[in-house]
Amino acid sequence: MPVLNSKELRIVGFLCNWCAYGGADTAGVARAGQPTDLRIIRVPCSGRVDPLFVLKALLEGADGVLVSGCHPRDCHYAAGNFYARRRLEVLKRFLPVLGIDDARFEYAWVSASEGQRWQHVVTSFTKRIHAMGPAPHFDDAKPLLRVADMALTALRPLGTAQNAAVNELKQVIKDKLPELNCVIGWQQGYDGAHATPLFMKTPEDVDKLSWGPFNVMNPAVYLPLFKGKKTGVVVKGCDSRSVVELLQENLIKREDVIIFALPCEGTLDIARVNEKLGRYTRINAVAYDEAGVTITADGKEHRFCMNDFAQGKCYGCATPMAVLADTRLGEPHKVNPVSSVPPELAMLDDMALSERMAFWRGQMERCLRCYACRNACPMCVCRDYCVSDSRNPHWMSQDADINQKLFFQTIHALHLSGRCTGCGECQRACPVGIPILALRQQIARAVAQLFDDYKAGLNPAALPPLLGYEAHEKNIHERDWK
Amino acid sequence: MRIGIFICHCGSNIAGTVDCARVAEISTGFPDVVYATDPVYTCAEPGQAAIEAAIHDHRLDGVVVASCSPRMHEPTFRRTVERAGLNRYLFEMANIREHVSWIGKDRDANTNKAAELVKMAVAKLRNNRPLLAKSFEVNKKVLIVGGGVAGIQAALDCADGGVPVILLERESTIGGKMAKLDKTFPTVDCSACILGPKMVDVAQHPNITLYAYSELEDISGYIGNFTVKIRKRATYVNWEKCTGCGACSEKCPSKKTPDTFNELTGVTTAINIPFPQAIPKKAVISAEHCRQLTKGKCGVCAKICPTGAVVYDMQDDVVTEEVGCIIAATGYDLMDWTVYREYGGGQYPDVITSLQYERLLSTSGPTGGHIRRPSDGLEPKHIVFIQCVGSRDKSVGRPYCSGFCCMYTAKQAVLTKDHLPFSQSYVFYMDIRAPGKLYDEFTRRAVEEYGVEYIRGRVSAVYPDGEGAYVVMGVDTLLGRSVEIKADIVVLAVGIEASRGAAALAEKLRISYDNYGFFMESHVKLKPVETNTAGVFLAGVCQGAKDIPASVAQGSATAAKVLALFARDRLENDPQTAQVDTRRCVGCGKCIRCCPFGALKETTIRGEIKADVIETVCQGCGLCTTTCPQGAVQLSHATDNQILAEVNALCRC
Amino acid sequence: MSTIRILASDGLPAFLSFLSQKHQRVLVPVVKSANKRSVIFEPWRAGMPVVLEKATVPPKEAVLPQCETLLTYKKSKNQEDLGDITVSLDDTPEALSTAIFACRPCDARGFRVLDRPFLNGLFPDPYYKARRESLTVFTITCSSGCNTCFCHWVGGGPSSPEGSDVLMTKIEEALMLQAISPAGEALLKDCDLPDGRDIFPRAEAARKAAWASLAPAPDLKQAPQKIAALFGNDDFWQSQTSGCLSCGACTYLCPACYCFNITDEGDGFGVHGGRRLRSWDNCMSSLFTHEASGHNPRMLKTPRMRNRVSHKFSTYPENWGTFSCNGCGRCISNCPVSLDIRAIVLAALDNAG
Amino acid sequence: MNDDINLSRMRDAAFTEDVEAQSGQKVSDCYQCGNCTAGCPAGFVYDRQVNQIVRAVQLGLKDEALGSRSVWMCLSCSTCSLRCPNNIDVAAVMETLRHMARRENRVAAPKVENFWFSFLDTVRAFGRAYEIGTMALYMLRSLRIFTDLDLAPVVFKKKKLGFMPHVVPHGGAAAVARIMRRYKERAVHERVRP
Amino acid sequence: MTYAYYPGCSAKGSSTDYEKSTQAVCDFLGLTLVEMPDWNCCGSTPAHAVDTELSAALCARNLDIAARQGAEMLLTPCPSCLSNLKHAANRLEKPEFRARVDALLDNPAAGNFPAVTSVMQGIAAHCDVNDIAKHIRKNLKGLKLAAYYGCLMSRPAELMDFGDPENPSLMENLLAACGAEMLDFPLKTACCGASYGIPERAVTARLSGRILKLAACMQADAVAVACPLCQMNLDLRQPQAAKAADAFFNMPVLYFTQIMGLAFGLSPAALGLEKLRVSADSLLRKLEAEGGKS
Repeated sequence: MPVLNSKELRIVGFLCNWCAYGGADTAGVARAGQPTDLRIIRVPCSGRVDPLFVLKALLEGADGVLVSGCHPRDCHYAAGNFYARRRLEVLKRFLPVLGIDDARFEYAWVSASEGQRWQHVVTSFTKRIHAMGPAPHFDDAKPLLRVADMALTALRPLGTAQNAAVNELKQVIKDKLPELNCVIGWQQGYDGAHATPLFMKTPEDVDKLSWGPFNVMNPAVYLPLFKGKKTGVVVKGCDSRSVVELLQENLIKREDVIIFALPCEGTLDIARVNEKLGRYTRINAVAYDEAGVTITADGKEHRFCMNDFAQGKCYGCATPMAVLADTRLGEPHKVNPVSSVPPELAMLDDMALSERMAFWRGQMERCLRCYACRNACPMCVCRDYCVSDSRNPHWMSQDADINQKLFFQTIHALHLSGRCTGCGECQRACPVGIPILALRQQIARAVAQLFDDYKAGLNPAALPPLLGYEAHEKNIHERDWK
Repeated sequence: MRIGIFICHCGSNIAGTVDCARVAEISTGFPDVVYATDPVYTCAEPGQAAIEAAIHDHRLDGVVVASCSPRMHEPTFRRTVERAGLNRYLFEMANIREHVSWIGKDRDANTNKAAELVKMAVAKLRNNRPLLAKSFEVNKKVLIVGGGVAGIQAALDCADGGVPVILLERESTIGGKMAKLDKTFPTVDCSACILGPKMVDVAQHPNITLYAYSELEDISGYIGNFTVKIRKRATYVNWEKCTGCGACSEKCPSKKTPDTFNELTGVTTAINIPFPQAIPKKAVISAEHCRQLTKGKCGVCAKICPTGAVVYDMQDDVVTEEVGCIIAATGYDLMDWTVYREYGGGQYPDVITSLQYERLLSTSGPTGGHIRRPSDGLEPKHIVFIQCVGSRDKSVGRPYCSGFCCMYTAKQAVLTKDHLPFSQSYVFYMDIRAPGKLYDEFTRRAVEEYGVEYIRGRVSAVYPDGEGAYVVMGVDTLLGRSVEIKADIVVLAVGIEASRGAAALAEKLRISYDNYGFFMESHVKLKPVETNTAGVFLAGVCQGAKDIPASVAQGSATAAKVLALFARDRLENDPQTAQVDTRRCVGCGKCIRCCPFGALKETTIRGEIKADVIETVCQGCGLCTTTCPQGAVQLSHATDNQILAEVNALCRC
Repeated sequence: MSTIRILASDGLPAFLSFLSQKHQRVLVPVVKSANKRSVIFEPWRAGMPVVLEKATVPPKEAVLPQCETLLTYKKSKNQEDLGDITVSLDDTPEALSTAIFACRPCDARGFRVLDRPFLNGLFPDPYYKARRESLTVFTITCSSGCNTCFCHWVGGGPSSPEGSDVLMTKIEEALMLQAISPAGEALLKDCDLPDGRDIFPRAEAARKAAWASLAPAPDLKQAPQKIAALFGNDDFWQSQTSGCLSCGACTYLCPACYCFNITDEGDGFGVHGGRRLRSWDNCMSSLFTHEASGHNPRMLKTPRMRNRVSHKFSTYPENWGTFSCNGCGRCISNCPVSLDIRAIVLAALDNAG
Repeated sequence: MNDDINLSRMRDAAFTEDVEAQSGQKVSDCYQCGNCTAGCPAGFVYDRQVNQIVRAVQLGLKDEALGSRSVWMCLSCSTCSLRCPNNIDVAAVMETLRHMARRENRVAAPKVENFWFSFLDTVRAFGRAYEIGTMALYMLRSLRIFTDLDLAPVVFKKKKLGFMPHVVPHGGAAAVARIMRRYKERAVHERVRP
Repeated sequence: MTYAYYPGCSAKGSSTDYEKSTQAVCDFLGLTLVEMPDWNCCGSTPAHAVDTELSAALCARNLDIAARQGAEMLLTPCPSCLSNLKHAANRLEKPEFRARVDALLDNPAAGNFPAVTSVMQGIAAHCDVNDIAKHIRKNLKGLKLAAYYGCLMSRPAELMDFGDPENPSLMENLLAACGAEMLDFPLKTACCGASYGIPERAVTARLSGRILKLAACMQADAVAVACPLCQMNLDLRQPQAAKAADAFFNMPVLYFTQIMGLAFGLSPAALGLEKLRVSADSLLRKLEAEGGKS
């Protein structure tokens, strides 16, 4: 393969056939001289440009990527570029969390008649890329391990839910049971410090239902499997947002799901609990008090205060009570609605771009591609048909290299744009503790910034921001190429 | 695959700065390439013959031509490979002229870039699949939205061509803006006299179904097979029975109803027929002003109506029609001129729009064709016309020229002199745009024969002088001096914008519109009446400012498009449509939500919900492919794998 | 008696450095700090801090990498006839001689399970073989059981020597190294660590204490037949499987799972040519049995879980005499929803009994 | 004065660019509608109307633009900017031209400049404006008797103007004087007319 | 909100009446105006006409004093000062410009300047129309007034933030709240001729003449103004303007604060009415007469 002319950098362009490509033709016809770096891929519409193409190019060695299409309102397909604008803007705000300079990616609207503008766009973008030089690669980064600061203050008091109306709830469930296929909840797992899902079909099953800080997993993940069968689900506040999101996306039907809710007082970060418990053979006792639990394992007492050992997401949680439920019992604590940056994201915010790159290098190395993150995600409904293991489309190879592993995380994150409720199951499920939730949190933050503080999973009737558009976007401003 | 590569010299256009032979040589190293050459003119007849020969001689099943832009010659070469027996989609182009040779002088860099573009094309081609068009039946019936002069012309031409027409009009009468005009330029013939007969033809033509006082509710389907829902708004009069005698209007006690037909220059009755020549000549009750409907007591019209046509409890009715194509002819409205505080628009009674002035000139208008000031009913002596009020004005977001104001201002000035021989008209103008046949002559006549004072310059302020007249302060830029005129009436040539509701209609029709609401044609020069949505055509001012002759011409042009389309019994689709891999599809419906054309729908396959592409509706934008997380919807000819192949060809090196 | 050496804690770097001279890489457990910390085997470099904990991920990668290039291929064209293509292959196994330092007895036993499909029979896998034959396993015995360990249920134990070349036992701050295999013997003889025969009894005592700390194991002798008998009992499997998310954490973290997938990448032209990759596969995924025809015998997660449990506790032992599970418990502790394979096996015993 | 304008010789594109750069306005956007002139309250004392000044700038006719009395007569009322259909801040263009003209010592309306200097001199001296002082200085400079002599009786009767200058306390006057001095020094250094 | 008050030079010279009435009215409404110390002239038209940097430097010194004083808002009655201060603050946001201005100052100016606004807006922000109505002691009912803003107050719109630049309405709102009948005065933002009274009095005479003539035609009892220069041109120069307009005027031209003060029942002396050239007596008489009626 011809190598790049030594003066050139690798710049990939995705141009819509009708406007930008035509603009580039017009520039050519006008003999409007341009740098030679850019290679143009012709697509029917800027709406066809999956942000993942851009990421793929950047991960695979592009130094810059330029997407160009019709001016808003001029789309050959009426609205393709409106969708593109939202998706590409989200991408632009996502790149930095990976450690990729967002200046390496740009989108511009150029009409078929704007040869001069095209010349200008190409020239200034190429200049910009040259000023930044060749893009750094994840392969070359020196792994960096850093741990987020978990000394956090919660927006509400965290506790162990011992006063929750569990018995009352059990009765309600028992009453409803005859009309339901099953009710999903939690029960004690292989020991008192681990809960496992419970599928209640009989009143005896209902008696096994547990409620408390060990109920970490999100039962909403199972709901799409029961599509068409009337199913009950017991939810924490965060779980209910996943249910709402599933409803919003028509993945389950409202009439098929009965939601039971108790106020959540936070759940434990089992990873940190396990680490402190260390090696033990059996648990002798789990004692609850208002602020935490004391676990006696092999005769030794370990104290876990909820405020110190809650899951990262619980500290910033503003929905302790289900946002949507058929049965609500108990009163949640009042939430002090202060916006807070989740711990891992805050850690990344404090890093330079190069450090972030090194960080992901250091973290993703140990990824096993077991896809527990994906399968634990309630919004990952492709499951068996995930593009990660597909040859058509063939987005990824089976190589165990950093680019493939990280690319999968970006696929997941971008597919969750405007959909991720931040339940954190991806990160919790990861056997090797990669803080991948931060990537989803950055997407959610970008979506909130761009679309009027939109948060997924609060309103089943809301239009997901990336499945809609505004002709005039309030928070997306065209870049000035003058 | 067995791929052949043709690196075109395009004379010296490409070969001047690209080493074409070298590119061909490099190409031989690409996978599946079995043949590469560098003809001097590939698109010329011998060049095309060489491609056909190479397909036969080298048993090629894929061809890459590296030459000019595919926007130029892709159709040409597709036909070439098709002649040689290949499917037209087993062909790719690399643009090494507009994107390489013409924009850079560095021969080495260009050669290298050209080779990479060929490599990308090969990579894509290796993922191409033969695609075949599908054919479908055409419903030979047309819907025309808007009964102004453009819509009327289109309707009559289509109907004369034997096509059944559904003509939709929002107001209670067709005729549009032209019906409000007194005379037309440059011949100064009577608007009603030339439009009237056409309106009557519409009413009488057996092929035309007229829905007046109706609006388009919803559209689904695609070229050849649209389903439209039409909302017939409640008129409170049974038009089957109404004879248009006008007895109701005479007796209606609610006589202060704003007269919209007269541009609010006068009042009418709550039940009325807008003007004597209205088509259909049927009465309509204005619900906000009718005493029976607002207060529940009156009922005079029902009593007086000889045919008992009045129905106070009438409801809107929605009817469904099936058509094969649609013509949008929705015209225009005036921009909000009251933003011009300095002219006192909407503030002083005698500062009026030219359309209002037109009604004052018209015999069917509120003054019976006598020019009288709205404020005191006196005849004006000094009339000031101000052009470009809301045209060519970026500061109010109206940068475009409204096209016909120069001409009608001249016409109105001329008519003013005819009506009031002792009057003096002044026209403030920036430029006179009179490019039509006999137009410039007409404006000259206004000056030379009618003594209209044309002042090259603008007006800075209009305000009452406290003595019943208005001070018009302006400038004559030719003199370089400010001028002041005492005017009795000031007529603003208010700029136009797309008809209200145009944007909403565009969204229903799935066509593009510009920032001012004007619909976008498919190509400015070569497809002026087509849109990018197959089967939707544009006539008249809805596409951009134009005068009556141009609107009529466009009306006829769309009729020609409709007749040409309906000359065929079946249509073929472009096979570059989305395809659903039903096994991968999880039925989440995201693609359905964002398809700009409604080309995806839900279907049930073995009890599971899946997406399904209506291939004839799909326009091939690929938004669904981008939206589908599992890649279950793939746009043929721009699949993920095809684009990824191009990305990989570039980046993995 | 085999060779026994004693390694003082401060002598660890020197010993690892000694091992590095004998092997191209020495895999040692290191901590990957994160909010959820993990312990991973990584090639040792001077100055690298080592932890003697049970690793999150077993050292299976030493012989069966997550993804390996089986062969590379290059296509070249006949310049006279561009359609005439010659393919050249390079399938030399990429095998570094490796020492694994401080894996656990369950991990070491895992290699025995892997050996069967890859080494035995008519067609030994050359890639695996090359790596396996240059592998030395230093195992550290466990001082106690833990909540998810069940090695002693399946024939192993906290000081099981199977699969190890050297068995190490921690005594206070020192390690007692005991040669198990001839290779281990040779290595220990060759090193300059002091003789540790006199502390062997203390090590023995520690091992006994470890055994004593274990809860009594149930008798799994009937497991193969009983699980087989449940093959058609959908209700049983469904009830045991409903929580499963079908991810691959259990199998990818299992020292005894060896299933793989093969894919080709690259068109064979250009500098990169093409590669045939072998990568881990996962029987809990529906794609595992996705056939070329489109048919999938294990479309649902229930038969998939039945397959995994049956394979480990029924069909494998019936065919090959041992469980293909070493009781390391990683599938339990790493399951995102805390499913417990022990419970399924016990339920099977109960159900049929 | 009314010589032919030889565009090929007199056209100074750099001047146009200069004006655009300094004023931040795109003069080429102007299509000469005349709105600025129509609204200009001072147009009747201009020798070139505003649109003509802009035209001169468009054509790069530097002498025409900078030599005009109009730039000195501009009242800075911004009506032109407000009315411009092309969103040009015409007042900013006028101001830019005035600054350019001053720096090049082309003062077409010395009376006006004299008045400004008189004003600024009093500010320099006292830190604040002092109307009587301004007038006195202005009369000295322009060698004109009190131009508003007709107003004098009323002014004094009504005590419209204070006889005593109002000096800024706390040394502010000195600070202002320093500002003026530095400004002058810099102008000299940069070789422009202060 | 902490205010700094910048009276402007005219307050100490030609328009002591404006200053007096402003102080009196604000005092009455409980809006305390504390004159900032050591302020200097903003440079007025001459400074910015000569050089924007010089003008900005003179303004920057004042803005700096206000900022260091900890003021959040700087109030000034004079539109010319207002315009200069606002322009300067705006231009100083550009770092290069700021650097050049800083070089003219003794010390670089403080980082954050207070917002600058007019006393008129300050009053409106301090108390709404209803509050003002509560303070009325002498309703101005029957007085026909033309509010005249001049050209500077509302322009440029984006900088001055004074509502519709062609049709501001704040003064009408305030005075209507006092009971006056406010005419829709078309020339409310026309230019009066500004500082050309001295060097080019013909300009001023003609422009002021047109304004006064329209006000007279509309039968205004008085013109309300908010600018010292406008007041001087319309009042002091009224005979010159009359000559230019070929008319005779006897049109009182009062500061809006003086009119508000009358409504609040403050004495003519407290409002400095004696300073007017065209006496406000006719106005006061009409007010008495109307008051008698109601």
